[in-house]
Amino acid sequence: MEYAIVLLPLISSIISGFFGKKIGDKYCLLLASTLVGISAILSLIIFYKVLTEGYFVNSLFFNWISSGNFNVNWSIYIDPLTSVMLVVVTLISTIIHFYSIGYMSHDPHKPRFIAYLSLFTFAMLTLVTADNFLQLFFGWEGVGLCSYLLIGFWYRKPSANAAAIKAFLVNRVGDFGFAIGIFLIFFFYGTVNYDEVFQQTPLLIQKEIIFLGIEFNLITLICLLLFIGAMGKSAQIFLHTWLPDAMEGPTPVSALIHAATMVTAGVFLVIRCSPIFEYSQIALNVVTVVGMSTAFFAATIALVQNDIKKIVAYSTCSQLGYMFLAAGIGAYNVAIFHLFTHAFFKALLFLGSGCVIHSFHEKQDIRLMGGVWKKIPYTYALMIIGTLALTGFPLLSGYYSKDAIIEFAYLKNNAIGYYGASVGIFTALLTSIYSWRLIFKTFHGKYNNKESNLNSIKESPLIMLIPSCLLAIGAIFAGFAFKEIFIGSNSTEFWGSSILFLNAIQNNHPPLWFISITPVIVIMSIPFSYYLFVKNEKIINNFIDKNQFLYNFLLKKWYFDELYNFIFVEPVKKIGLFFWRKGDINTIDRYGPDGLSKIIKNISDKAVSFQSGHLYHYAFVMLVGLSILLTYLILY
Amino acid sequence: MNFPILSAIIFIPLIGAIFVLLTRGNLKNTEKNSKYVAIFSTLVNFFLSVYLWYLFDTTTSDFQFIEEREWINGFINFQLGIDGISILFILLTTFIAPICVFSGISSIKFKIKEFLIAILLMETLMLGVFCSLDLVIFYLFFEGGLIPMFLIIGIWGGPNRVYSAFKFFLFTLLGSVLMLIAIISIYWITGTTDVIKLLDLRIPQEYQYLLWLAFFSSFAVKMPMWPVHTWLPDAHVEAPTPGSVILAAILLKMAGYGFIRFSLGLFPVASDYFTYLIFTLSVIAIIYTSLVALMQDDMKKLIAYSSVAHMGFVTIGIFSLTKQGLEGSIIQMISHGFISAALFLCVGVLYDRFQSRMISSYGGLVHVMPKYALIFMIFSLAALGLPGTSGFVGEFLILVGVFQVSIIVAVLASLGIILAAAYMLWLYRRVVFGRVTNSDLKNMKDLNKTELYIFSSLVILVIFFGFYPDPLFKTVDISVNNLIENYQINLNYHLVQKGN
Amino acid sequence: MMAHSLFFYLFSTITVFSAIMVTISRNTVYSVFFLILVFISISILFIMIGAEFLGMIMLIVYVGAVAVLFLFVVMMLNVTQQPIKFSKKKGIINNISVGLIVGIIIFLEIIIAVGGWKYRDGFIPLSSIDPYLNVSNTHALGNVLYTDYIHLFQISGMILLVAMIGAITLTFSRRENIKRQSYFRQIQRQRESSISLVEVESEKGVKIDD
Amino acid sequence: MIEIGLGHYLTLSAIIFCIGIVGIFLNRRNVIIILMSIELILLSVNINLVSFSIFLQDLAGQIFTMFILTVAAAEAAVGLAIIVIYYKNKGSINVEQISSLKG
Amino acid sequence: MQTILYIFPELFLSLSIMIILMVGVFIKKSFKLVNLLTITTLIFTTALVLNQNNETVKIFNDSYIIDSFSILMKTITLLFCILVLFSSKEYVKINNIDKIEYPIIILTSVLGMILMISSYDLIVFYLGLELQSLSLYILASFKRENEKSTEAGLKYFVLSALATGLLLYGSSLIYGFTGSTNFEIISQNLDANNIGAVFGIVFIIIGLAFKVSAVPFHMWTPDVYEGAPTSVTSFFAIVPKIAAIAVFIRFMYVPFLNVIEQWQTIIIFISIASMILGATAAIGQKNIKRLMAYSSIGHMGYALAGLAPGTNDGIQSTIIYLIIYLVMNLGAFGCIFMMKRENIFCENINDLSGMSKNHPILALSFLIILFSLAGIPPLAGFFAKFYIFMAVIKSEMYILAILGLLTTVISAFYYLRIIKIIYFDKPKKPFELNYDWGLKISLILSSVFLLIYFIYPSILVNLISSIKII
Repeated sequence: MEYAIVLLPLISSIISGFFGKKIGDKYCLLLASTLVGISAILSLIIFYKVLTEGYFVNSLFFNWISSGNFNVNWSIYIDPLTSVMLVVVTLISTIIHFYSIGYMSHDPHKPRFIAYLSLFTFAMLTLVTADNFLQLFFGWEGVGLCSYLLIGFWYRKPSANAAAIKAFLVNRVGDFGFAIGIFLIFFFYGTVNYDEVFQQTPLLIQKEIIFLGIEFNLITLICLLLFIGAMGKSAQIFLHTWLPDAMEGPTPVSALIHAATMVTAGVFLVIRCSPIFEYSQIALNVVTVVGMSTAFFAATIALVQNDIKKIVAYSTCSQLGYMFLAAGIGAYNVAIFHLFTHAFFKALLFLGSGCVIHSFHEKQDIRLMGGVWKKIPYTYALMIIGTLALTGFPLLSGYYSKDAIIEFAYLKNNAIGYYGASVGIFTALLTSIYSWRLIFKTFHGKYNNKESNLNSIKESPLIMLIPSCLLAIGAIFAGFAFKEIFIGSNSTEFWGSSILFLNAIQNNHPPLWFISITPVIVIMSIPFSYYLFVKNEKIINNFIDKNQFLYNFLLKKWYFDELYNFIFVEPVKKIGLFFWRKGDINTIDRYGPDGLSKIIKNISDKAVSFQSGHLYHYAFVMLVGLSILLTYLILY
Repeated sequence: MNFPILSAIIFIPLIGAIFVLLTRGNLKNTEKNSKYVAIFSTLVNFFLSVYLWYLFDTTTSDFQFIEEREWINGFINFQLGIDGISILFILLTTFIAPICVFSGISSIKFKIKEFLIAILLMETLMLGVFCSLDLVIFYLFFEGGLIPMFLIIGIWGGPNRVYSAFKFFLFTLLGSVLMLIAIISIYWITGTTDVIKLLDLRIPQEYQYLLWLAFFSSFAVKMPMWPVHTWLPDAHVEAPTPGSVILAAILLKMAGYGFIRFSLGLFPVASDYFTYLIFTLSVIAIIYTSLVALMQDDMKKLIAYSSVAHMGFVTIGIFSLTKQGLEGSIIQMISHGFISAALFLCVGVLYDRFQSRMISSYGGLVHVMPKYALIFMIFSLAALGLPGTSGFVGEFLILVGVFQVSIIVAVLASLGIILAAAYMLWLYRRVVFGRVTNSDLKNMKDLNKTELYIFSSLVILVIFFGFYPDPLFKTVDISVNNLIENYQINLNYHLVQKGN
Repeated sequence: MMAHSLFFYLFSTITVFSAIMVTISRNTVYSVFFLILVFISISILFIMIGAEFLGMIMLIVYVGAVAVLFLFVVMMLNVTQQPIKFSKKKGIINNISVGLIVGIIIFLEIIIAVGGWKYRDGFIPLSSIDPYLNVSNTHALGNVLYTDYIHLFQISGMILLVAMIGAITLTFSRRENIKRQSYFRQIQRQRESSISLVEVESEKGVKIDD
Repeated sequence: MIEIGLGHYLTLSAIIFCIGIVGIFLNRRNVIIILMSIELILLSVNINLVSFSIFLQDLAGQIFTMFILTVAAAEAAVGLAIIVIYYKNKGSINVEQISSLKG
Repeated sequence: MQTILYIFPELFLSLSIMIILMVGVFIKKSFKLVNLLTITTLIFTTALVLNQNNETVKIFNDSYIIDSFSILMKTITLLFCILVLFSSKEYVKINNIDKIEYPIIILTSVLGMILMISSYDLIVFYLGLELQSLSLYILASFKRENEKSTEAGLKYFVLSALATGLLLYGSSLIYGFTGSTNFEIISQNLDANNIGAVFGIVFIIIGLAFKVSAVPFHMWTPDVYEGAPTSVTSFFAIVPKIAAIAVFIRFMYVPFLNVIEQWQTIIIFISIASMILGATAAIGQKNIKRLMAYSSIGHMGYALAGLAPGTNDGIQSTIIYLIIYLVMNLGAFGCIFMMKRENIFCENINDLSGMSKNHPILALSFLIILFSLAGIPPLAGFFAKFYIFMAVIKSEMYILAILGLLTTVISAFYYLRIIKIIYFDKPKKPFELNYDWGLKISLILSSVFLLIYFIYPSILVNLISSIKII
């Protein structure tokens, strides 16, 4: 069964990739969706079994690499954490497969698209079911690849290609850290299998090593390096630049990869490695700080963006920050819970915006939308549900998970915790504002697009709406339904050994005033936003005019792209050119082979000019030779 | 073992070449017959080597299938034999050779007969390198390869072929003459050039450094290591497609093989002493050439520079002298054999159709050549070391191995992986993605059947070994163990000697 | 002994002077004459030292044959008078002083070398050499030349043959359109082959040499 | 000084030898002079051999000298023949002009 | 009478020379006949030489030696002379040098060489040398109506006479300082303190170096190679080299072995200088004969390098080198003899342009020969160098070895240049193909030998192994 879960998407991918054209688009799509669907059902069964029986599997597939004591297997490792991820991945994936049938209906390359999607699902599943770091790394890079392929799916668009490469490269930077982390693990543990690594960790707490000239605690170093990988994949600050650009890909891709699954792999990694992270407070603090910075930073940018998908993307970034915040304060289960709920509502938001985009004839700029909520009521409803869930409107899924994070941060009872909680609350406010800005700008107010007629706006087809509805159900109920299991008082039982809590989380509740801050802010911000974005836009415009710098700063995403371009991209190109022109051509070749041959040519010319043709010269040379030899003998 | 299977493998292509040489008749018939002969002999050789692999005993680290014949009497014996390391290279060679023949048949426009002779000769010589168990024989084959390669580049090459061919020839010759001196010195120091005996004999320490350097000079040029790499881009750019394939897939590997077999085996003290020299040069090579590759506007040059970087990994891995590093290097060489061959074939496919290697001449090929785009994509990804391709296994193991020796080297080398992604993807994007910029490109035909078969065989291998490299590991395992063990024993022996 | 020394110095001075003159005299014919002078004085020295046969041979071969040959060629080619023209070209090799220096170096080195002549014990003074041993110099040479050195004698014959062939091949050219005398043909000439009787038709004349 | 020994003869021979070799490459006029210089060299060799022969009481030197004489004559003949045909071709035997082969 | 038997080949040769001379003089237009007789004579002489016993015999008061070494060298000389005559037949005919004197003078020079090879005495050596040299002077200027040929003859004559003069002066010194002209006695009386004799050795080395055209006594070589008729050049490049090297070996290892420290450095110096000059000066050459001259200078440098160690290995390696080099040279000149358009033989390297197109087989054999000359394995040229460096490195002369091999790389450049012209350049008008069969045979023989030598490289080693001079 476990094999089927992992392999079905692969089969689906191979079939649709190589034989898609022969089977025919329609059947191909259906077949792929069905196969992934079966895999989803199986995952649910597994989840159920884990929930009820404490089901645990670690089955080896076959040997992958075995070189000396470096032994790595292809394997399937199922524990509670994996089972949750399985459900998230397969379920969302299935939904999005179906959704894509509708969304991509006009695209000539449907089989290819679906093949990529299935391949991605496969890679993601190998990632979550790995029992060692290397297989994890395989999945890690595999999803990166699929992300690359899917972002660049519309290869005609130069921006899409650029975005794809950017995504891959930024991820590689993260992977660079990750890989070095794995090397370190192997070097000191002699293995890369989770079980053995986790077992040995407590023995190595005191180990200090010198890395690149700086002394580190081994565990801290490993954690930090792994976290660099996680940052890359989960688009945390400094390595986040690829995620907004990744929105160049088709919307289902954004929903599946850049909202629900792949980007959460980083969070998954941190949680998976909780047995290591728990032993390094420094690393955890770094995780927290990075998490909350990202949450705040992304939210600020989302406030001013105009591209519907980019707003959602930055929101994703921000929510991922929340997850890391949770992980950093040691509330891994909360992080995974937020991951779980977030998968639903963020996918929903993306699918919803997909529908919007579909309805608006592939337009994504919210300044060109507005006032259409009556035209597309279902879409509108879906978006509202998503937004409510995202902002943490009470009783929807986001409410449970996000508030839990803030609460746990508060309960951490130290400076970082408090600080995290306050940033969390403030970010929640920002979240609420930009989310409602999105809704109001898109669906309310005046219709702004002059190019196409209002009447041409139509509701999306059922094949797109139904999957979205499924997600909406998830977005509404997931929080409530799984709260107890994931973060309830008995949750440690459920998680078992898959998550290590060194300091068990206190279950005493924070004060009531604290609990109520967030919901109140969230609810209050709805009318506030309505006023700002629909009723009286002048206030905003005045504000913008007065704070042009701040506005541009946010609009340009804190100038991160420009900065990186300036620091990395351009210099690298220049250095490359320098090495080539000055190094290879002008130094090595010039003084090496070409220089030598020139010298030899010179000697040759000299030798030839010596051969003057005159007898007396020849005789002279002979006699000079004689005198040299004689002199040598005399002196000898 | 009565049947001299190694000799058979070595000399079948030669016999094929002689047959090709003897084909007569009108031009068309000659060409047709010589094609058949070439295909037949390379394929037979491939199957024979697979059979050899089947016969090969993976449980012993001794040399197998040993053949010994008197050659220069009382002096040097013609001795062949293989162990787990060499057999992989033999397989690689016999596998690549038919591919070169096929590719030559489709891409070479004139003097096909001569070309096939050159390729077949080349195969013989390369196989000889990997089979020989005598330094002189090794040198003979090692250097002999220059002749056909020189002709391949010079006759069938691009516009600047003369310069490149000369550079290739003289550069490599310059490197290897020093090795010849070293080989002769070894003979006079130890009284033999028999590798098996030499591996047991301990060459006195004071000689080792110079001898090592002499061997190094040859291998470094061939490998090629920075800063003696500049012949490679030129040679690759000008060589015809099959020439580039041979050059990248096998010729460079001879140096890696030499490092493993001779530098480590014969001069442990010196290898130990010079490890950081190798590391430094290799790290420079990896980063430097990756950066240079980034800025190339010629596809072949880009791939050539990437080969230099990949070979940098190989040398690092070899001299890390850890199990992982060494095995990783071997796997990396094999996989680079597939990948670089495939990449050059990819460029060749374009060149055959459009007569340009410039990146800027292309763009949007995916619209006209979807199959090609897919294949090219797979190999680009393999080249940048994506997990699931054989490129990853090798690179990762090398880094794992090196990490145990020097963290900083491993970290710097890992930077190369990022850069590899940058230049490969950028290349891919500029060539395949985007709009069709050049209207002439619209008429380009997608891969034909032959090309498709060639590529798919390579794809299958690259991916198969990416997921299941175990057959490779099984083959080399004991030999590598033995190598490291001997190395350590010898090293300790010498250290003790020094102590006394 | 005094006389011996005096004669030695006299003739060696003449020899050196003439040798220098051979190389620097303006007129090639003079050079040849100076060369002859060198030969003569050397042969006198030879005779003085006791190698009278060689001294005589020297006169015969060198003066009688070689020098005359030189003279002959000089005259034939008419290259007697040629201006001394030391090359104006600059450069190390063209510089006379450098050439002279090289010559002097070689000379000094040879002197150093031969100065250390010590073969067997003791230097044999000239006075102790009896010019008239049991047999004369010529006799002694004759004794060995055709016995011990017969093969050399034969080889030198071969050398002379080659020189002859060479000189002939190189210089001898059979010029066309020249009537040659052939004794054999003259002697063998018969009436029948020389005279033919022709019936001459009247008023037509005779056509000769058809 | 008074006593004339081998050294005197050898010195004389060395002087003539050097005049001969210097004569070869300082001469810029005609080739015949070069030939004569060569004769001088051979002559110096002869002086050496004869004086050695006398002082060693060994006839081989004189025999050697005799053969050198013979060969010198042969050489002169061939050499002059070559000069003559060269002159026929070129119309000159000026040493400066003999340089059509070079490089 | 016993003596006569030992010198029977020499006697036969001399008598034949005279008989052939008579035949040539008295039978009109008898060049073909004379040529045939010459070749027959050479073949018979070879047979007679080979027929001799391998034991060492000294005759004529120990002034003449017959041993395995001399037999081998004589055989090689005669064989290569035959091959050269074969391959140059066509050329001789077309260039109007088919006079009867031509083969006869070649015969006399061969006689001279044989005498040199067997000489065991300074006088015999000198006479042999002169016999050979005189013949060569004549041969060089044989095309007497040609200015270049006569100039070549003149230059060769003057310089060779100078060299002979130096050599003689050296002989006189050695005679004076050791009291004998016999090699064995010289060797007994020679020691390092005997400075006069050591000086004599230098003079003699110079004379010999001139004959093998080693730097700095090589100056005649390019000019004479270029100027002389190609048939003569090929003879010059091949046959006299054998005798010269043989005499070189004999001198260094019989009379002068005691003072090896004194001459070793000189040989090394000469050898290195030759290698470097041979490698560099040939680079810019346009005339292929001139190029072959520089190439031969370089190759002689390698051959001399084998003499430097003063060991038996060294001698053997030199002999092997010599043989292989001669085969390569024979092949190379064979190719040059084939470059003929409208009965004019081309000497310009550029005339070879694109030859591979019109004459694939010829181009291939030229390719083999050139790569072999460059010393690239697995061709025979590599083995030649290999043996040399085996010997050199055994004596730990690393500088010599390294410099030698580096010059190999440089010299590879100009061989490659010819290959480039043959294979990479645009084709020109094809050559005429009416080759003589003798030429074909010698060309095929040499290229096949070079190509397949590696299969059984012991063959020459076995041949040489019995030879011990020391």
